[in-house]
Amino acid sequence: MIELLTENIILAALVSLVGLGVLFGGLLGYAAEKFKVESDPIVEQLDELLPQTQCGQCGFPGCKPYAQSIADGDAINKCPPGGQSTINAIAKLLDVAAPSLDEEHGEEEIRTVAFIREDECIGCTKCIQACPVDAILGAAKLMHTVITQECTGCDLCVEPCPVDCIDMLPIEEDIDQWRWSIPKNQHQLIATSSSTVHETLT
Amino acid sequence: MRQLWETPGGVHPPENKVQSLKLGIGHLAIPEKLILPLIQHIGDAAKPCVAIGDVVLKGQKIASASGDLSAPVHAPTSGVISAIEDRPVAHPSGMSALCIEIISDSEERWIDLYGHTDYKQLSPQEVSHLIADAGVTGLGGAGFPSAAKLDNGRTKPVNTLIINATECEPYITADDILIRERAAEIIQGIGVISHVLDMPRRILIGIESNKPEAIDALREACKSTAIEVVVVPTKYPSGGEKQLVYILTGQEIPSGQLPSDIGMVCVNSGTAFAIKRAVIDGQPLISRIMTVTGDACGINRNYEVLIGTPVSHILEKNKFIRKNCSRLIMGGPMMGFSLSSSELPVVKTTTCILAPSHSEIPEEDPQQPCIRCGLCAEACPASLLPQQLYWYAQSEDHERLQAHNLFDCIECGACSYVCPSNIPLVQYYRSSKGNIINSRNAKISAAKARERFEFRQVRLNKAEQAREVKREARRVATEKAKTSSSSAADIINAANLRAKARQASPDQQKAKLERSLMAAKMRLDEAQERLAEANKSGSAEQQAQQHASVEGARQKVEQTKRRLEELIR
Amino acid sequence: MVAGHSHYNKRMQEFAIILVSSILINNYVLVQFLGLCPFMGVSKKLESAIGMSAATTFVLTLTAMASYIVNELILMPLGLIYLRTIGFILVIAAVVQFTKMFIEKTSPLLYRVLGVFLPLITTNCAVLGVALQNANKDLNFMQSSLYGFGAGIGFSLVLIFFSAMRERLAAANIPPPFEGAAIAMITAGLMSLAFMGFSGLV
Amino acid sequence: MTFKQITSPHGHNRQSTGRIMQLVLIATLPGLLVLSYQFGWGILINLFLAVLAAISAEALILKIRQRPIGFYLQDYSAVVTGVLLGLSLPPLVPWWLVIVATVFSIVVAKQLYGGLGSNPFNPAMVGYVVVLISFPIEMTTWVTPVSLLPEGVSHPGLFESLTIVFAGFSPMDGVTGATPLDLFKHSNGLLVDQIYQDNTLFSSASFAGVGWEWANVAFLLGGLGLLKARIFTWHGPVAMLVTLATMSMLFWDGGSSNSPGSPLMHLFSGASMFGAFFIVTDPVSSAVSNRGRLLYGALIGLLVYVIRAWGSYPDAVAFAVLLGNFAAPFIDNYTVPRTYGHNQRRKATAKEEDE
Repeated sequence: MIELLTENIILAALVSLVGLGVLFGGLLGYAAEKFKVESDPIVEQLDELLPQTQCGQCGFPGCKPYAQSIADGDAINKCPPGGQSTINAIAKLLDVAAPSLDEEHGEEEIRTVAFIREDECIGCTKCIQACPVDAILGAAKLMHTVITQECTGCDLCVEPCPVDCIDMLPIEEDIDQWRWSIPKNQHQLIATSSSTVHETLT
Repeated sequence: MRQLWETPGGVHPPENKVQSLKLGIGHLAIPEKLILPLIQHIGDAAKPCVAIGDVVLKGQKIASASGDLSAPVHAPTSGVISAIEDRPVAHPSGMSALCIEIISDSEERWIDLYGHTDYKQLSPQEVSHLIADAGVTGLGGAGFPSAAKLDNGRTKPVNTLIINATECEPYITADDILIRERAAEIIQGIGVISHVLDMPRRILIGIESNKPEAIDALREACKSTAIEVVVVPTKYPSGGEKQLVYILTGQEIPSGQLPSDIGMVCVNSGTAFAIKRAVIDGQPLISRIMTVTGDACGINRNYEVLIGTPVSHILEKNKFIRKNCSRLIMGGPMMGFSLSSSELPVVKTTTCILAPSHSEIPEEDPQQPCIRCGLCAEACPASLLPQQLYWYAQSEDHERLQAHNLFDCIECGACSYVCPSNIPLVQYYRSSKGNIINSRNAKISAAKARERFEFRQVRLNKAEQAREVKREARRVATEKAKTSSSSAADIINAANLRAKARQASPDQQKAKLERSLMAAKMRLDEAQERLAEANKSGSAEQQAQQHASVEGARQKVEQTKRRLEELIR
Repeated sequence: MVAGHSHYNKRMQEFAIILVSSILINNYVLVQFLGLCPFMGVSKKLESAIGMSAATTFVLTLTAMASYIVNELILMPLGLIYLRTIGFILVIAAVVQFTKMFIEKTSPLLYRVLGVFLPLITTNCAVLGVALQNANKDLNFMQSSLYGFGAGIGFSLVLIFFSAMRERLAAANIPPPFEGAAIAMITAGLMSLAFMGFSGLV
Repeated sequence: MTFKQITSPHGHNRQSTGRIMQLVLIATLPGLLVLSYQFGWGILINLFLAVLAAISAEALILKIRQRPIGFYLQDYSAVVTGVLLGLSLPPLVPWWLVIVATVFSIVVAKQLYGGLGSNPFNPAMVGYVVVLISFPIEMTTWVTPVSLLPEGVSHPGLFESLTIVFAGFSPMDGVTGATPLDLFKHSNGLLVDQIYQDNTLFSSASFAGVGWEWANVAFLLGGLGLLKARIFTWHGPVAMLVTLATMSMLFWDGGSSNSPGSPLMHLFSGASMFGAFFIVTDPVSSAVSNRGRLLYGALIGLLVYVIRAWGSYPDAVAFAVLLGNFAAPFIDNYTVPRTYGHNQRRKATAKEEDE
């Protein structure tokens, strides 16, 4: 058998490579069986990072579906409430470059909270059905009001309200939420001599 | 001599304590207006319990504590409450907070005080309640409500009580002068605290070696007691709670925990004095010893200042020259913060007003790049790596900041003090801590929002299923109904049957008729009354009208009676 | 006994020389400039760098052994020397596929983080380089697998140090045109400059 | 009255980056004097050229990046890089070689990474290595120490040295010669004692090669001065010198033919002391914590010995330092000191949950 192969080289080449291919194929088939893998836990971790406003500005009915689509390779810059920090966190998790926020889905504004002008509210419960996190208290023909701590600022309730008595108010900072700010970026300092005035560090 | 441990790092800034120690404790004239912020301590703000226009006596409680970590506020002098509104407060942000303003009538009429010289008969809880009620908070600069701290001390056994008299911050001499002049009262205060803490085994007073007179006064006062005066080498920041505990006992407070978790309580000497006044003399915390110093002030001296006195009033009395002053600092040069204006009031945690001249604390040089020289790491008392923390704070890498233990930084300022490139390191760490706390809170609220959203989904699905089940049942019923192919007559009988079933049982009908009979009788009497009235005064057609309504009511009664007899048969 | 001892001593010295030469002197990345694409691609984060280096070392050692066997038992006797490259590629593909499944099962996050670079090991020229160089130098089985292992350790050492450095550079104030891959290339160039110090070591 | 709001702490000690760099410059003076005494004007010319090139290169880059030139130049870091390069390049090398080395080190190794503080490699050593590899001949011809010059031959005067450096004339024969380490590298089979007897470089030296030993002693003195002024901690230099000594002790087999030289010889020849006290202690490119600096110094000491004994370059301080810089960020991740209140050290890559 060996002499046969050593004479006609073409046959030898064919047999050896096909043989190797078959051998490795079998080995991999067996390995594929042994290393079966179930669902992908990455969706869970992505959902963890999203701001859970369930606002749908990313084009998906909630944060979990968007996390699922990111896991399947969707763009990661479609979440305005999360803003650049969420995009950076996702980019860090998936070890990809962090793109800037996609304007088409909206800009990143300061956080707002819904507020119902109670004298105009007619108690139609439309906003209660629309609120993804049940942050609006009230019943049919009774007064409605927003639980400010629970409201995530997704403004889904503004649109269905027939008398348009809900508006989004920014959360103002009071004295114990105040934080020191990072000193101005000194690399762009135009101070030519050391005695220049260092403008106030708010 | 007790064995001492040496904390790593630390710096030796020029002390500048001599200027303000030439004179004893002075007193200032009562300011015309006093502004009392409702948040002068760590915890929740107090709630005002007076209204605008009330006349208050000196020492009267004007705001009560709210929540478990809070402290009440008392009126520093007798006068009239002139305003309860948001006023600019001494805070690095320069923002305003709710304050009570008192216009003093300068009669200094005291409220009657109930001292407890025999505090030992009272139970520790009662004494601690007295302290809380007097509004005593830490006077060392932190402002932790003292009663809460001592209660922490009681839940876990305390073996060591440390009185912090180190005062390692330059310029400040408030504790020093207080010890020199009132050492005995401080010792009594320590007695009260040890009573509240069920007599800890060791009581130590830590004091820096640069205060010889104070040390002698303390030794004199502690002669007959079990209190041990320990002289600690002079080094900034040896006065930090964590540092002093390590220097005196060699033990370290585990990260993120309180000294009471390792059986220790650390109290400032000024606070001990305030506790004595609160329990033994019954006096609430309405004034404190405070240093007024700096070359821009003509007079450098310690004063017993009423809380709420505007800083401008104090500066006026000390020949302050605005032109010479480079910046106005509340607290010491290392940890104090600069004030945006001099109209701000003094609060319980104000240890010092520092008005340095341009030569003393010059204009800041601009910041140069960090060359990782490591001088800050050598100076850091918590043995952190300030240059790495700065590097990651600059690029806002929260994960690495926490891995380098950013939250163990006590913000003492030693690193910025020695940094050759003038980098305001502490501000980088404060803002990074703020950002990390904000993102942590955001994560918590996001998790809560997700929980509510998922619960809503579950609720909607359940409602949907219930509706589905009902729809299914109705469909089956109509289905059954269609398949049983009964004729039109059966359907009518079935309908009658259903109607009769809905008919109430006989005795229910009787009860209903009796009720309607009674009602009819009542209406009949009413009609007769109105008829009598109309006969007396009314016109002819009114009488006819009333007559008709009486007739109608009588017929109604007859009709109900007849139906009732029919039913009984 | 003495002879045995010195024989043993000589073999140990020989192994030490192989290891030192494959890790430091002719390091596969910085001296022979092989395997640069995963070197640049995966070195943004330290965790992913450690994961990648472990995977690559595993693949390199396995490939060195398998390619030796394939070369000695099949190609040499049949005189198919010219089939070495295609044969080795087949071996490497099988080994990488096996590693891919193994990693996906044991640590899904690492699998997600390595992402496209795991199958890329197949085309990693360092792996093929090791196999071909071993075949040319006609070493025995022990030496060639040691070469593979040394190459893996060399690759890992350099990749891990480089990723730690890139993490620090991420926060440096680099002029905008040079940010990202440009500064990484320059740093790698300076590092290979330093590695030239080892030339002539053995 | 309103006041300006500035962050705490408000005081500052009088230390500044500029002053630190000046102190480092002053510490190099003793070494500079000994070197120029031993090897003539060449060193001073190198120094002057290098400093000039460094400052102008840095000013140019700062202009391009619209940065305040005066402000950044006042931290003297460019001057220090220039001086370090000037001292390490051989005397009487052509002028363009000094310019190339300095400009490469300032522009590529320092400014390209964002200026002072963010350069991972020591700029002076990068410049030295680039030049060493690209122009090996010029870099390895040194000048014989003054005490060994044959009669009637003296070091070229200032003017004459300038012509050598700028006009490219070759110096009189006998002026150039090999360094002690070179000699050992190519001693091909001579016993160490033989080398010591017949080569004048060693016979009239007290312990490690004429001229070089005193230069190393001078740099050692400068370094100890900086140590006393607490500009850097002892960890880096001591770790390097101790490792170098122990390695040479380990492989010191009493002067056999292929032995790479006695520990004393290694400590006091070539650029050991200069490297230990002026290059390893460059804070920007070295490890950060004390334990990290110990590891960093030891790694460099080890590599210096390995390359000197078995490599092909006679003096390997530059290569070893670059390899050390390359490992420094990794070392930093695993040598974070134990913080107050934690019972054990934490890795820099620790995740949030593990304590």
